[in-house]
Amino acid sequence: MSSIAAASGVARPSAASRWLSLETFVLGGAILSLVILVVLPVASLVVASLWSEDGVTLAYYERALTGGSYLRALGNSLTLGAWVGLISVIVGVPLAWAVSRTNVPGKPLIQATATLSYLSPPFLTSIAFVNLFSPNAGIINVLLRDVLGLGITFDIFTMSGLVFVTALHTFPFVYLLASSALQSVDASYEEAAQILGASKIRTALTITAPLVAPAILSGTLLAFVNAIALFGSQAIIGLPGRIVTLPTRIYALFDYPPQYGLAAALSLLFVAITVIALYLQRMFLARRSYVTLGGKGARSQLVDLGPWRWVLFGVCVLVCLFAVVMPFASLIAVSLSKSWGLDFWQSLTLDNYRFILFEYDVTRRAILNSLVLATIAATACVALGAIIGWIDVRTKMPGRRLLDYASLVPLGLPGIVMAVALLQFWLSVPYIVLYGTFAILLLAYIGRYVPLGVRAANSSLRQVDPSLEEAAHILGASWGHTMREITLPLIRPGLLAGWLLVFVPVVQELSASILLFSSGTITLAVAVYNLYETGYIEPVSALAMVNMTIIVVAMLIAHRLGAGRKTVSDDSSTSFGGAR
Amino acid sequence: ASAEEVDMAKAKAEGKLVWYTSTAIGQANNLALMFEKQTGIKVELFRSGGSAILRRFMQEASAGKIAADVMTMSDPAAADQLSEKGTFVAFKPKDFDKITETARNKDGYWIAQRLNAITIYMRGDKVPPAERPKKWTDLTDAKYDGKLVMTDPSFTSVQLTTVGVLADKYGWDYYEKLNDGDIMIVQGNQQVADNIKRGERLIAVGALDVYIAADRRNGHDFVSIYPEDGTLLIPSPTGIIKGGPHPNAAKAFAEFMISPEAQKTFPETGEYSARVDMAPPAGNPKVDEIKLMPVDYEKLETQAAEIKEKFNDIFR
Amino acid sequence: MARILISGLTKSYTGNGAALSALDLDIKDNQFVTLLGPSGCGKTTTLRLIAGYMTPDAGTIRVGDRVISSAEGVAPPDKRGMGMVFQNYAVWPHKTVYENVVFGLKLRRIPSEEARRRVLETLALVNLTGLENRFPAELSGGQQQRVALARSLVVEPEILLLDEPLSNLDAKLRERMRLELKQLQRRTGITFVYVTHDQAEALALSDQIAVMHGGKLQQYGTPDDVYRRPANKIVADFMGIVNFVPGIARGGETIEIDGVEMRSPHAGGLVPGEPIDVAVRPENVRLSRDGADGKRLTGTITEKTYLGNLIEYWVQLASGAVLRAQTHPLEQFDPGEAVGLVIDAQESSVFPRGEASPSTKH
Amino acid sequence: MARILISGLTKSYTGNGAALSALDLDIKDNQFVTLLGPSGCGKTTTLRLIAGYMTPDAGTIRVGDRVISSAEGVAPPDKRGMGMVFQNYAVWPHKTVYENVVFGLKLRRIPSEEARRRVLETLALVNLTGLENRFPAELSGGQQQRVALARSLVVEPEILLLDEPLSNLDAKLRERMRLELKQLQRRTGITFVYVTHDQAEALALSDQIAVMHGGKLQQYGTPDDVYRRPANKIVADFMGIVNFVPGIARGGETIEIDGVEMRSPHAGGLVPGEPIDVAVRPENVRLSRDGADGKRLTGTITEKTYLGNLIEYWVQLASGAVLRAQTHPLEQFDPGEAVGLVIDAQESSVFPRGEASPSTKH
Ligand SMILES: Nc1ncnc2c1ncn2[C@@H]1O[C@H](COP(=O)(O)OP(=O)(O)OP(=O)(O)O)[C@@H](O)[C@H]1O
Ligand SMILES: Nc1ncnc2c1ncn2[C@@H]1O[C@H](COP(=O)(O)OP(=O)(O)OP(=O)(O)O)[C@@H](O)[C@H]1O
Ligand SMILES: [Mg+2]
Ligand SMILES: [Mg+2]
Repeated sequence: MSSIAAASGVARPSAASRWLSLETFVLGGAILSLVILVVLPVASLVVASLWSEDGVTLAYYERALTGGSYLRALGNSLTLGAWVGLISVIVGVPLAWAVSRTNVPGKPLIQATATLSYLSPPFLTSIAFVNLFSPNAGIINVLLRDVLGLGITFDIFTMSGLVFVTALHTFPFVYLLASSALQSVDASYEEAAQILGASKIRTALTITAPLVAPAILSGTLLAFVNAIALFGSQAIIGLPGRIVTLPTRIYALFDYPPQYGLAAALSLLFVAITVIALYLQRMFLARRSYVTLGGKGARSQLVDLGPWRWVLFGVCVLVCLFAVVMPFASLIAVSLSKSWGLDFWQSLTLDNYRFILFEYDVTRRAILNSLVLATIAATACVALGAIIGWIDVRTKMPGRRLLDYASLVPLGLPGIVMAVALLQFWLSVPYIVLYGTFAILLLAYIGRYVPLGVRAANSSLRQVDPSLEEAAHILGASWGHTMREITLPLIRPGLLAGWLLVFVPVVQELSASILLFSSGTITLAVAVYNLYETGYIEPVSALAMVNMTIIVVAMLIAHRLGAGRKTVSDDSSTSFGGAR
Repeated sequence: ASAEEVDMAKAKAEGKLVWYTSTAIGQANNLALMFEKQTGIKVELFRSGGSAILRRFMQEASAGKIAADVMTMSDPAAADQLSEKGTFVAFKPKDFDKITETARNKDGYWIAQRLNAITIYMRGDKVPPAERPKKWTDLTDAKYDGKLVMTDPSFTSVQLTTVGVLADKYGWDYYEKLNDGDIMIVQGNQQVADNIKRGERLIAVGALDVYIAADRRNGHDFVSIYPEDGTLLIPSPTGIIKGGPHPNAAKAFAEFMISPEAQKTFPETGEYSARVDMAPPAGNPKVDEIKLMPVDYEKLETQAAEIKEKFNDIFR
Repeated sequence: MARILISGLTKSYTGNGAALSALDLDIKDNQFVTLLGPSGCGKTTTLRLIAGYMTPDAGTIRVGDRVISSAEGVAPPDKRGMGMVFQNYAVWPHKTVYENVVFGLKLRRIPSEEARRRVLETLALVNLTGLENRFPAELSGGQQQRVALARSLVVEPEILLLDEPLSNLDAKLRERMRLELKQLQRRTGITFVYVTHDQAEALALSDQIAVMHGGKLQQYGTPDDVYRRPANKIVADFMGIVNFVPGIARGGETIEIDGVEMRSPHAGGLVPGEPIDVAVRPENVRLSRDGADGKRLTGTITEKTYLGNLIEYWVQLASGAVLRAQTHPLEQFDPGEAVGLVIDAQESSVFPRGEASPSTKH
Repeated sequence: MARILISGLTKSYTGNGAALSALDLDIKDNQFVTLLGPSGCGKTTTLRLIAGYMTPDAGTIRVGDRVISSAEGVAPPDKRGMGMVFQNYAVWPHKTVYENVVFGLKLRRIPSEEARRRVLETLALVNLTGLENRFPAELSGGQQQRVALARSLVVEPEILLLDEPLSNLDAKLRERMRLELKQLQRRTGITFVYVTHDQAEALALSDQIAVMHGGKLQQYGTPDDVYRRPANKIVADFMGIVNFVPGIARGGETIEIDGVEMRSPHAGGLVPGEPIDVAVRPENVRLSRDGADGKRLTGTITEKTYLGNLIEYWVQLASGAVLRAQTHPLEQFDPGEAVGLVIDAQESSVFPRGEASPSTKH
């Protein structure tokens, strides 16, 4: 810029004002937030992994990489992640396609299925599936064996069982991101393939799905990393199946006396996996363009599936049955029984609901806290995600790739690690007293879940033709104005999906909350955990049901507020949270 | 012994105290309310899992920002270690001498709040009396193959104690045999109870008895065996944090904790009181009728990591 | 075989009036038919209906003797054996140029060697050799359009629907492409349904032209018909520049303009004395420096525009009416000059004054 | 004030050769300048550089005496006070027609009453009255393009960049729009930089035309210059149809074609006997039924195309060279007929044979 300023007096003020502009401020702010939220805590982790009482050491890494049990855990984690990623795609993409681009019946049901499966806390669904499929006493197994006399027994305590349960929780990542992306695909791309003779399925596979590859890959990446990091189901299903995974190893290291250095080293191994996965994704997307929302008013058109829509609908119902009906039915049954395991009909009771709603005095405060925290955190993650994503996709700013990597790292960290890193960091910062306030919880939540916001925004932005923004700039719209009027509305479906993706886990976040809450800031997850930890599975189930009801209601409201006018003009466009 | 006096005036002036605890949430609430009613001092409660409590406390301590006044945890080994480090205030309140000797620090750095009985419990309806094990060593019998369940010491500190003691006594061989018998490993006591309740497994190999107490009252046919070769009664230590913001209220609360009013609530919920003069939970044997297994907490404390690793090696 | 018979085709988009009403078209096998009409008149809608992307509200589309579209149902696009170039190109952004073009061949299981050859040939045809490995985002607008064209040409479908396929190409290239399309059609016997906004293109390429306006077919005929014998004022107006010169019918084939009588074969059937509009194309006005002689109108040049291969003049007649005339650049007049005009009435159409004037709204 | 001075402007996209090399252009205030050239020659690239969407690799762009773009940095588009119509329209799919157009006025804080008036006026100008509340997806291609045009016109910027803004409109409407644009420019003094692929449009509208080819400027001059005095064969070839007729320089202003000598003012400086190409436009060939007389070439009509207001013939000369000629429809010849030809050598350009022929690749 300097030579321009030198060349003319007129350019100088504009250069200066640009430097002070909203754009610089917001972009700078976002980068700074990312540094504070992610980079510093992770840096402290790196320090911890290299620092022992006797100074700098590589001993932790040595142990992590040579200890047979850790390598086995790593292997198991990768296997788990790979299968879950694959299954998430196989389930998520067709469902997303069906809802966004076809005339499949029962769209609200599919929406609800995906949302609810994401919503159900993984550790509770794991328990539910153990109830259903544990080899000796699992309800379904008993039914198959003792009632129907079939010689089939499912064993949930296996890698397949673990993959199955985890995938039910993670396929919504793919589903939600893909379906929001699919909404902005101009129908003429598909029509062009059809007229060349490609059948509907072929078109879907070779044109539509690849067109939303950024979203599918982002979803898969999230599913993969999340599957690896998900502690609850790995502890409940993996341990009895003797399947050790990295998170279970890492959690164990935090038990007294904590082996923080080793845990940090193992966690960074985790980060490395995440980074490699993101690297692969970026490689694949490189150079190709996925602009599906161009400057010529995109139309979306529903594919008429004919009788096949009933087949697809059948598949959806099946997914719904496994992902929602069975675990929820089992949870509801538990929540209504006096003591699970007794004769069900005789011990039917509403006591558990009475207890958690009226006697367990933290419930109401916890619910309120969690909703407020989740709303703020989800909004912040999405906002931050939009900016970080924008920097990556739209600018040539040096280091923007690093930003993208940095914003994915927290996802790969087991919650407890992230929480401890945060805690250590914020406790050591002088003058800023965040401890015990909502602020520290928010920092933890935003830090942990900002990857979800970034991935959602990033994949949405790739679908939007930059000339739509350029057209606003040339009319004199500032950066901020263009963002507000053009960019953000255009990627709204993706942002809404991102919001949902963040909101849900924040409500259920436990591993950081449990270290950071105070009596005033107790959260729902902590309240549930306290009940569960002390042996009350029945009220826990009741609380989980209440919890889910509230989240669903909160989301419906948020969706109403967030879903403004339709983006792509077509009565067929849909987005999550219910049918239009 | 001469009991230390609590300065109630100062305690009341402090007005409140902060209690980190792993006590069951209902119970903890109950105790806090009782204390407030009695003294007017408010108890701010942090209830969480034993190791979460510890982790949190240690983070704060290392940053020099101590928020807790009183801490109740479930790991005597850790409590001993912290005592050595000078974390706790030595305090011998009234009735200190009424506490079971193994359940208190001799210098008064910590006092047990309650005793956790580790039993072999089982489904009375599925395991006929003749089949029921009597000792730890019975469990390696082939007839129990596929019927046993226990927790993982990596996640449960009482199990760490149990494993440490049994491995010491019978050698790791004992666990090798359990492994051959296809024992199920679960994360925590909750899942042990759950698996027994549903009948997935029939016998719990050393788990907290209190987890089935309520179920038993609700009508489940659960039988607890107090092994003849020694039962573990693991105290839950409560200590006063040195440097806590409400030192006097903390003492008042510590004293209250072992008072008969407070202690009698434990047998009511199926746990052993720490006091020698308190009746056992209904239907349970008295403490002095049980053959106790001695625990060397000092040794445990140094071997914790090793025990976990060894355990992992066997069961993977 | 690939004759397309459209009858009574009607379609309206929700909320708006009919985009297409009761369209009848008979597109013969191997013909090159152009849909022509102002922006928004329903050309794209017609193509989309033929391709099977939409269900008509009424009417049918037949190919051969198969009904492929009717209000009751449509055969799916992938079963129609058609090709289409989209107005917005619809080149797939995630595929390279090569991958875009080869797609249809892969579907037809053409061996990859042959497919490669055909793709490269077609790319050469549209002047894109060397850009095979670019992604569409790395191409200019016109290059993208040519990818779209190549993609539909390479599979040589029986029926090819082209929606303004050359709109972003320069005249030079457009002309070449026109020629190539015409040759391709002759060679392969493909039936072309072509949408263009360019009258000259339509005239040069088509066997038949369908002139549409406001969703209705105005005339369907050969280029010569449509240009020289427009069915109504709308067509006359749309097909190139036209002057509507006021005159009076004088009975029989005689008409009178500005006091000068002339004979027009199209004036039959008009009541003598009836006011008329004579549609005169600029090229059918001959300017000269000769003065009035009863056979000649007179006027004054008011404006002169240089069009390269032509010069256009605006001439004000004695009656005040303004006429556009075009001359060869070798004959030049200057603004202000008085000129004599001869109108070739044989080539002009005559319409009663009352007939609706072409609306300018589209 | 709004004079744009471009010097040495160079830009290449990664991996490909230069899309633009060392472009110099002086666009005066209030001028209507057209960039013309084959598809892919760098027109859009130039506009995007002027608008500030890209940083040049070298060279500068000045407006007035402010450097607004150089390799070191660019002033942001929103500070340039320009308007732009994008080749792909870039209408916002989530805004109605009205909202699209009013956007720029809102930014300028025009009171809503006035804004409304201006939007409606502009929509009327582009023939979109009544469609205010539609979304772009509910419009035809040409209608969307007009929304894009209206959006940039309504704010009356100092400099307006238009990238093929009329490519999807029919000739009729395009002509009207051209007129409106020209009038708007006269009325407001906006500097227009216009990209078109339509030579006729360029000739009719422009004050200056910049002919580009392969990223390089070939000629920059008035329409008359560019059309009648092309700087090189590329320009001659690009600006409408041209015949390159082989001939021989005979010294002085004399040239010889097929044994017939003629005088050309452009033949100075050629070595006698040097082989030349004479660039002859079809309209500068006059056909007649007269036979050879030493002043006249002779040939045979091989093909005849009807272009509406013109008829085009392909004539094979005695030497075998083929020439295109256009005549007024009133003079008709038939294929096979022998004709005499007079070439207007005054209007033809002469190039040494060796000079690079226009490549057909773009
Ligand atoms: N993003 C890009 N990456 C690589 N090459 C590009 C890119 N954009 C344009 N090009 C190339 O640069 C050259 C100039 O492109 P430009 O868009 O300026 O052409 P144009 O003159 O506008 O053509 P058209 O009339 O077809 O729109 C073309 O050859 C094109 O292939
Ligand atoms: N999805 C839609 N919803 C509502 N109206 C539409 C829709 N698509 C087109 N129209 C309207 O239908 C009419 C015909 O549109 P069509 O696209 O067929 O025009 P066209 O002849 O192709 O025009 P152009 O030359 O501008 O592309 C137009 O007036 C247009 O506004
Ligand atoms: Mg159209
Ligand atoms: Mg261009």
